[in-house]
Amino acid sequence: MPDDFMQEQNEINARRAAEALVVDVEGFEGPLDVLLLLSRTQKVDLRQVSILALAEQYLVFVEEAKRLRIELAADYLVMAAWLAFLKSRLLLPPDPKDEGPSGEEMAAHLAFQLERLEAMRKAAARLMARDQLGRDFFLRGQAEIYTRKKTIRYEANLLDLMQAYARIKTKEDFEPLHYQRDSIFTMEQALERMKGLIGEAIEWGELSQFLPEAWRNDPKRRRTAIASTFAAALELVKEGRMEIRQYDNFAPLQLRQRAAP
Amino acid sequence: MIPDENLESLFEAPPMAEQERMVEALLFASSAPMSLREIEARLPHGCAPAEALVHLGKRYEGRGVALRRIDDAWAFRTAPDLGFLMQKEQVEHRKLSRAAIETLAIVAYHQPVTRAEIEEIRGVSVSRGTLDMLIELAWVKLGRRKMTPGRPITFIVTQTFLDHFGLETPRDLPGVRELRAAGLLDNRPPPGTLLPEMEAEDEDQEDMFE
Amino acid sequence: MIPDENLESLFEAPPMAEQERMVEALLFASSAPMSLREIEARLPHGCAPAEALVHLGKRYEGRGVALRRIDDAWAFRTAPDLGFLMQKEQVEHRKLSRAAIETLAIVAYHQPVTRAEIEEIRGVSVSRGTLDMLIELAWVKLGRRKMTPGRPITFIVTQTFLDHFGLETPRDLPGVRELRAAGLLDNRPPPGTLLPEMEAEDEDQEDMFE
Repeated sequence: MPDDFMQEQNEINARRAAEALVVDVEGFEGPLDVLLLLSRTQKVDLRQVSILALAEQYLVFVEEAKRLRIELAADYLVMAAWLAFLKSRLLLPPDPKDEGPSGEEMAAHLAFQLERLEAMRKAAARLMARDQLGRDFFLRGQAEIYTRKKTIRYEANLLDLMQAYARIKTKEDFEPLHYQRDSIFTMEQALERMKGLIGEAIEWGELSQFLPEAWRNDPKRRRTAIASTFAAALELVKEGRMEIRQYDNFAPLQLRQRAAP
Repeated sequence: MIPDENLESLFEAPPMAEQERMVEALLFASSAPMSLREIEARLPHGCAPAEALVHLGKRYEGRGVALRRIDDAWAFRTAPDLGFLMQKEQVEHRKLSRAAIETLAIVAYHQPVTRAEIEEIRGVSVSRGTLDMLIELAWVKLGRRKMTPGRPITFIVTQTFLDHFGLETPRDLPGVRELRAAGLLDNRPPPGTLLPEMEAEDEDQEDMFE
Repeated sequence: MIPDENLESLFEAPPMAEQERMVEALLFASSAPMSLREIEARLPHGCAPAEALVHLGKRYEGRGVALRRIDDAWAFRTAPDLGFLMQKEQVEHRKLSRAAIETLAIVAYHQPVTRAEIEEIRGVSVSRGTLDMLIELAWVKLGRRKMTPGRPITFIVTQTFLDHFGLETPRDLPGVRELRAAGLLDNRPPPGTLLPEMEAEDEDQEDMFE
């Protein structure tokens, strides 16, 4: 009987160990943290870690999480997609027409990120291990508070006085501020408009092309139209109905319909 | 023999120089003077704080800090002859709060004026503290009672007020029209601040002086 | 001759031994570190506190209380090896979360650092509460804005942080030299993104640690 019990216990332990990584997803501080832990299983210097092997391990981790129906945060999935892409780059011969960074460059950067995160973890631990004020060393317990002889002098001049009075006497001259709502293109209006337009936006088109005709020229009207159209576009991206891209800082934003999956 | 000696030394009190350091640190960090018994309770077993205190007292003789006995307890205190360094005379200039300057202006322009009248003009209630403070500054004083029901007290400005603001009489105060002509009204406050609810809040939260 | 000498001494700085006593008293009396300028402001005219501090530091070497430098300020603190005596003075430290500790370390080693850079290093977004809490502890404060698009705010560590961890300057952070030499404090952008502004800013960071 004890043997059976032991065996059972071993099986449980084995299963737990296998699931620990996945089940403990709550305890992870993001995908890099998972990668760092996975890299330890390779038992090599972080500088020599096999990024390809790591990418595979991570993809298994995500698959396993899916199988166990564990909801992974979006950034875990983004990392999985990126690693799958990296894996294909590392495995396939480089395409000479491709201008993007090579698989090796991308892998080297990931290795650097992991090494840097590991270094910061260690640095944090060393920092916290230092002697700390109030725990290992102490400040003067009975500071002799400086006796301050404080004389307060109040200041006000005639101008202050007159302006204060004028402020009171001219209250009726002021009107509360009202926004002039007529030159605001609301987010609701923009969303309504964009929903009508996305059907035609098969090719990439700049944000400015989506502005209503009447709102394109006057700078004030144009500004509000851009803001609400952009917000509406983000909403549609969130709903998975549009795609948005920007090539560089301050480059024009481009939008298009998202092809049905 | 050697293990025995080692064992004994585990229970031996630290050397006197070390005990002195310990008492020094303890008294420095303590938030109140410590009695001999309290010191002893904190030191390793077998220490002789009374002796350590004698050494410590000698070490601080003539320094900027002195070991002092207060009743039956001990503490560090800065040397009495250096007390002047710890003191600092400060003259703080403070601007009158908006509530105070407005109240003062109303008293000046409308005197003699009752509290109810001030409130009506400002559109918000006037806290007791505001008038008290102006009276304490000797810029406002009590005037005669008004011959209306309830015989409310009135407020007027003082000679000190006139001196401070360089006026001969309250009649020298310029009128609103002149203020506007002089361009003094162009500096309009942001419109939001004029909503009466906000001002009422203002007065509650604001300290007398800002 | 005698009256003359007396008159002169009225305007002469006190002798160095006396200045040392004065600085000793001032720093003993204050629980917060005092900058050289603050000390100077309290001393009589013509004093040289920097020199007095050197003498004072030597005098307290090996004592139960030590003179410590924190950035450009000075304070007396008990010797760390006597912490065990001070259980009563120990203050309950809120246990920091792993995220908070890591964020703190990143700010300390990479300062001035933006929120985006912290996130890039940790590979996870920084929750609002984390930085807020470090700021509330007065360990982290806002630095200058970065000269990159959007002019993001940067974070740096404070004097309180240095005081808490017994550091003279950020250069004294454990292992900072090795980390820098290994390139692990570099702000290396992902391949394919070239941000020349970021590189320029890096020089600032180097200044901090050089």
